[in-house]
Amino acid sequence: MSSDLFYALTGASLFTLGLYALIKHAHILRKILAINVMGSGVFLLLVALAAGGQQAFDPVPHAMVITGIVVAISATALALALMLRLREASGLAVLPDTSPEELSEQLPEAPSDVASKNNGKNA
Amino acid sequence: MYAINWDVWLPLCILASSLLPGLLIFFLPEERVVMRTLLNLGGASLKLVLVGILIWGVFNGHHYEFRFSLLPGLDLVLRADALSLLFVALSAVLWLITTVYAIGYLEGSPHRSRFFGFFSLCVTATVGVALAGNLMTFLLFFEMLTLVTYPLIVHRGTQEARRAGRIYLAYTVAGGTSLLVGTVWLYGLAGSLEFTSQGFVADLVTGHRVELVIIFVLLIAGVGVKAALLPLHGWLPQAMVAAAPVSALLHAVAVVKAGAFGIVRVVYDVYGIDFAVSLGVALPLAILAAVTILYGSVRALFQDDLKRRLAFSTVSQVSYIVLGTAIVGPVAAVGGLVHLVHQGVMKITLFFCAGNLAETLGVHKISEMDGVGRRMPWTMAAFTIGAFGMIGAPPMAGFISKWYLGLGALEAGQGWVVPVLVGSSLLNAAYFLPVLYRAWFKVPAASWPAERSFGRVETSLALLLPPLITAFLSLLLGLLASAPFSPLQWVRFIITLEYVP
Amino acid sequence: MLAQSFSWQVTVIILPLVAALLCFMLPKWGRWLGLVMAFAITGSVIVLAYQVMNQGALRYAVGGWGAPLGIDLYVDGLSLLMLMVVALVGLVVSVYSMAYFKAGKAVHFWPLWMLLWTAMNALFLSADIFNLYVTLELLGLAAVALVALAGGVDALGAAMRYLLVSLLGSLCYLLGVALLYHSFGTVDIALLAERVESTPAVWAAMALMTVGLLFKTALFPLHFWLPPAHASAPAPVSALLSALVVKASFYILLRLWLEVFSQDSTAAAQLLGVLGAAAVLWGGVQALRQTRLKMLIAYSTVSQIGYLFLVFPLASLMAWQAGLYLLLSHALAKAAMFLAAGNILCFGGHDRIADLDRVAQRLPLSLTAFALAGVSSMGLPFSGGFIGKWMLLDAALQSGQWWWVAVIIVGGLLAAAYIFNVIGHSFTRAEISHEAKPVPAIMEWSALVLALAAVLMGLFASWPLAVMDIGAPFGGGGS
Amino acid sequence: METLTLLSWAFDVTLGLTLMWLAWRALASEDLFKGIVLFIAFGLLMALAWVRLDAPDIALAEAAIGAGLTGALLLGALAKLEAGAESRSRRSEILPRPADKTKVFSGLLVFLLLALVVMLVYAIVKLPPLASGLSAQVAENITASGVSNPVTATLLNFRAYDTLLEMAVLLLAVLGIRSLAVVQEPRGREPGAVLDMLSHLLVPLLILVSGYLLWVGSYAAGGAFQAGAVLAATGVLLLLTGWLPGAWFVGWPLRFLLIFGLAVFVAVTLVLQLFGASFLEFPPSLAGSLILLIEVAAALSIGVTLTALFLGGRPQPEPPSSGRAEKRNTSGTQPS
Repeated sequence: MSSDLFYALTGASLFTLGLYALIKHAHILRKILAINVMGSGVFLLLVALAAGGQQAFDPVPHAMVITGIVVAISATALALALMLRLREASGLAVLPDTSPEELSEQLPEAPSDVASKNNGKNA
Repeated sequence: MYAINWDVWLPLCILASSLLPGLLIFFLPEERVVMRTLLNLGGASLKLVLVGILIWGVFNGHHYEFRFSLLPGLDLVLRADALSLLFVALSAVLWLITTVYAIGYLEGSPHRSRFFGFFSLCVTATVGVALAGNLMTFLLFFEMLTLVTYPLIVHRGTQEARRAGRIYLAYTVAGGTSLLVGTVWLYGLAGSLEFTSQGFVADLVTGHRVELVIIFVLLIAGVGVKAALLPLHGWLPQAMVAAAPVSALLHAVAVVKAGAFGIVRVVYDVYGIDFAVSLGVALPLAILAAVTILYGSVRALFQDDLKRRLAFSTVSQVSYIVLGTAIVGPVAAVGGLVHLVHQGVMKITLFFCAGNLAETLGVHKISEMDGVGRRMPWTMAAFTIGAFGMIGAPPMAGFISKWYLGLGALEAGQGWVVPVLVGSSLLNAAYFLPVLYRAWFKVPAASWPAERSFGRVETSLALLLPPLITAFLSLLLGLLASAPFSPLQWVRFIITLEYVP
Repeated sequence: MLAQSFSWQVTVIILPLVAALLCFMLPKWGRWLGLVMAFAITGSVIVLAYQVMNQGALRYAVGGWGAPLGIDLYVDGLSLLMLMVVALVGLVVSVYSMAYFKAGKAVHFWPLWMLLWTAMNALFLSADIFNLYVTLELLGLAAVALVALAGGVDALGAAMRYLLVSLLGSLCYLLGVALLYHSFGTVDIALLAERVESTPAVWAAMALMTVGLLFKTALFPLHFWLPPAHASAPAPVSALLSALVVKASFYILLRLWLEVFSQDSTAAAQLLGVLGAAAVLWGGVQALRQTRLKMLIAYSTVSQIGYLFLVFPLASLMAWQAGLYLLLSHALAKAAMFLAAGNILCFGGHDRIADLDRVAQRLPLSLTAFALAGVSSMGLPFSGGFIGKWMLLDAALQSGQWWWVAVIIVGGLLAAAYIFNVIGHSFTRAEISHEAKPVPAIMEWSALVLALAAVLMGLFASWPLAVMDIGAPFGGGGS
Repeated sequence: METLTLLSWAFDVTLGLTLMWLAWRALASEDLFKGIVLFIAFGLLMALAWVRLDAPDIALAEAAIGAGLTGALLLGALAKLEAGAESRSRRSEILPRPADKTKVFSGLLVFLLLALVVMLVYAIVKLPPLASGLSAQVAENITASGVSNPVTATLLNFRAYDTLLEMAVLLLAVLGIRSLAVVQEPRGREPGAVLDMLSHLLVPLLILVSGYLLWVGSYAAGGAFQAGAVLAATGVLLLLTGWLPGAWFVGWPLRFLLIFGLAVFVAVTLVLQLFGASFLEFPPSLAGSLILLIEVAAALSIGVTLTALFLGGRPQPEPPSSGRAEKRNTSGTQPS
């Protein structure tokens, strides 16, 4: 087994590991970390497989990965801002765990968003 | 004056003569009564004139057909053939009369623009059903009819009205689905859906007999919902909570008639009567119709609510049309088909009268009708004519239908139909005569539930004239049945097309 | 020379991008700029359509390199129709948003919406699976930011979930891209279609990309994020998301299945069909159970998306066309429904179905829009939904897979039940209990225009069907 | 196969396993702060892996963006989370509730993920050995691209369209963040003397490094993104030392800087199109200078954008209350 292949397999494992954490952990910050780990796994796989050949290195996957890294930080930044805003509004940095069907009935303990709480009272 | 393209555009114009006024009326403010009335009556009259031209043109050998490609290989076809003319003429005439009645009936009530808008759309859909030149077009307008009738039924917005609307939808949407599946399936087998006299299925499909039987059942179930065939009739008595003009429309002009007309189309122009017989589906249909006839009559006997009784009467009467269609034989077919017209005219009279009673005196129940004939003699006279027609007393229109039906059944060797007819007539008498007795011979109660005064006339003219006209028409239809251009003669002509190869 | 290099495909992508920059740079003028640009974009889509209809499918090599080194733009009937429906819905929603968003939110809405539009146009034109990944991310982030614009706890939570799901989907997709690239040395769809063979890597790529895109398309059971996100977003955003954004990922899926994964994937196709059927039924039942109008519409989307996947096991030309037709009419109808629901919400301050409070009389145009759009969703005539359903039924019966017919029928009945449940509640005699806020006429008409477009699709089907044939996008996937 | 010395083999294996271990610990650690620090370490080791994979461009980008700036973003967010936690209930932040999934679900999940790993491994191992990729085409066209670094050539010429859209993604993130939050007042935190001094020293140096990376990108590892990232690091450092953009800056000048890179990119291609080039086609004679022009603008914008991402909201010169009140009002029309 070449080391490149080994890196590719590492990438695949990182992807799966991140996926597991994404599903298992409730805290959004951890989910965001998990997404980033998954991303790193994909990038690793993308480049490691390209290096597999004997020929001159293939720059296209490299460019793709740089693009991917920039996209990843954009997404991470947006996710973090959203998380902070959600925390500010609901007091919790977890996803509303209620099933979507009960969305309208949820928020028993969310204290802070005045507007939506008032709305709920009108109902 | 007849440029060629009139042969193309006339059917569309007939459709537009109610569609456009209907759409315009939606946007009229509530208080523009004159404008609305003008649009309503203008559209109705124009449609009548156009239908007149259409009939005249067909007699002069014009072939009216409008085609518009919906899908590759599938057109929207509006065509004036003999059968469609019958139905178009019926709805055009009755629509005008019903419009007059509705204007009088709804005077001063809220949301009239909405009501009349849908009213016009309803007739548009009916005319579309009548003029449909293939099963696809038929299906389109048939479904449209379902949709535009719903707001009319729930118009009052009461709890009962909405419940009736829900039940109506449950039945008709399910029926529409069945019709849709049958149509698609048939299209897949036959590759065409064009109505032809004597049917297209036999020519285009070889084999597939089991499928064809299933499709037949699907199609008949689909249209049978609106025709209130036995297990599918449940919505009709519920829908009587709607206003009287709507009931008239449902029972006589549009919905029920469209269903019955659909059965005729399916049996004659889709399958062809001979092929239907060879598939073995005609006799079960006839038996189903016979059962419906008796069942409706029996149920009608036990209703105290006048409109409910009339509704069950419709369940029974419409199946005469089905019965006539399903009995193999031209004479019975004449009887069935002519009943399409006769039943319409008679039943609309009865509903108008019931509406008058409710509107003028607040009388809804038969038990409240004691002596009502003295208070409203004209209305009850019209009612009486309609009732006798329904019973089938000669020389009323209803008699003609039943006579031909019986004769045809005997001719086709289906003697079992005659007792059904006789029994049904007896039942008809049993549920109409007591009403008449009460109305004419009993002493009126001290006061009516909710009386309104209209001066010297018994009720407002807009309410009184329509039943008188339709009552007169139903007399005329019976008396002049053998005159040229009478519906009877027309139906005979249609039947020769369907039966003679 | 100039005429040759100038391409309307590029214009269609660059115009909304420039619009986004301008709207961001000049926030005071953002609304008007946005509106003017919306018209301009729609205009250029029309010109592009004219060009494509005359010249057939067009391929454009960005930078002049050409695949596999460069990125190609490709427009055929399929992508053209998607562009056109985006333009139509986008234009109307832009007009609606003029009245809907007041100054504070408008500053953020317009640049985000223009970037969303950029993403969709770029996505429908791209012929390169890695480029598609970038457009997908652009699309997803823009959509999330737009949902979060509503600001409430529900909206923020829904946006957060949506973002995570969207990223997960993108990464799955990207992993598939990596496998395909290393199998065949290209990311161009057409070249992949030529070179593709059945290898474990292709199978893995198919599974990963399909699952990733299904997350974004919200096919049952991956739909969990959709109802809260679509229901809690501002009305124009709900319309855009439900009508267009979920369709974008479906489009990629369709392309991939038609071109790259078309060979021997019947079992997978059956699985997609089964999931689609489950979505139709589950979405319908859930919609029926909702007490809020916007949640109902969102679940209706879940259900309608299911129909699109019934096409995969049928895989005949007619079935693909039916699916696309359903997609287009659903886009129009669903946008109309959400806009109408937005009007009702603005008007009464709530969207509880049980007390719609005589909106039939008080907001007749919006209710009409809802009802007409509903007719299309039910698949009753005259509407695009009917045509699509007809073709789908036809295709199902012809393929002999009659069990899909049952699904389609039950789905239609469920749709009728939940739509008429709403309409029935608007016909009450209840006393008016709420002080209502007047709704600008332009908002009512916007909803109605889209609903009428959905109805017109039921009358003029030949034209879209003819456009679908340009470049024969479904030719390869035929039976 | 090249001569694979046992040493390098061992190094790779150790690196790979460490990466997995770090990722695992980062995701599983009880303490979020620890998790983030481990994640940053993970990012740095990733950079090392990129070097091992002959990808110095990515290594730079990873170190600067993937580990550095992402880490700064994460730590900044965590700080805000914890600042908020003092005033509110603490329970959910410190010890995240385990997602209440049943055992069956967990078992199923593990099973599915194992299946996924098996599938991926099988697919990777079975990949056709000769996957030459596009290196040949790149090499063929490199002279026409205007730069000699093939990665830069790919990013800014062959696949420049991707890069254009990617910059739109960056802008989008800023737009989204600005719509979400308002940075209200300077967090009057006095920087430590060391940090202050450090920043005085570092800022000019970093700007210099950034310029160098930009310049060198045309023929060696480096380029707009790496340069932009270093620029952003400068910005982040400034922010950390308590510097906040002046009121004059946060209006249109800031917005202009944010869109500058994209605007130049679009403008260049539009002007070229007027002269008959196709979309994003650079005439070989001009390509080098044009790419540099675009890169300069892009690096500037990327730097400002990434800094803005770290700032985490829309800087608000006016009293912030108006934005707040309006937000509430409009959200009142939404269903709760």
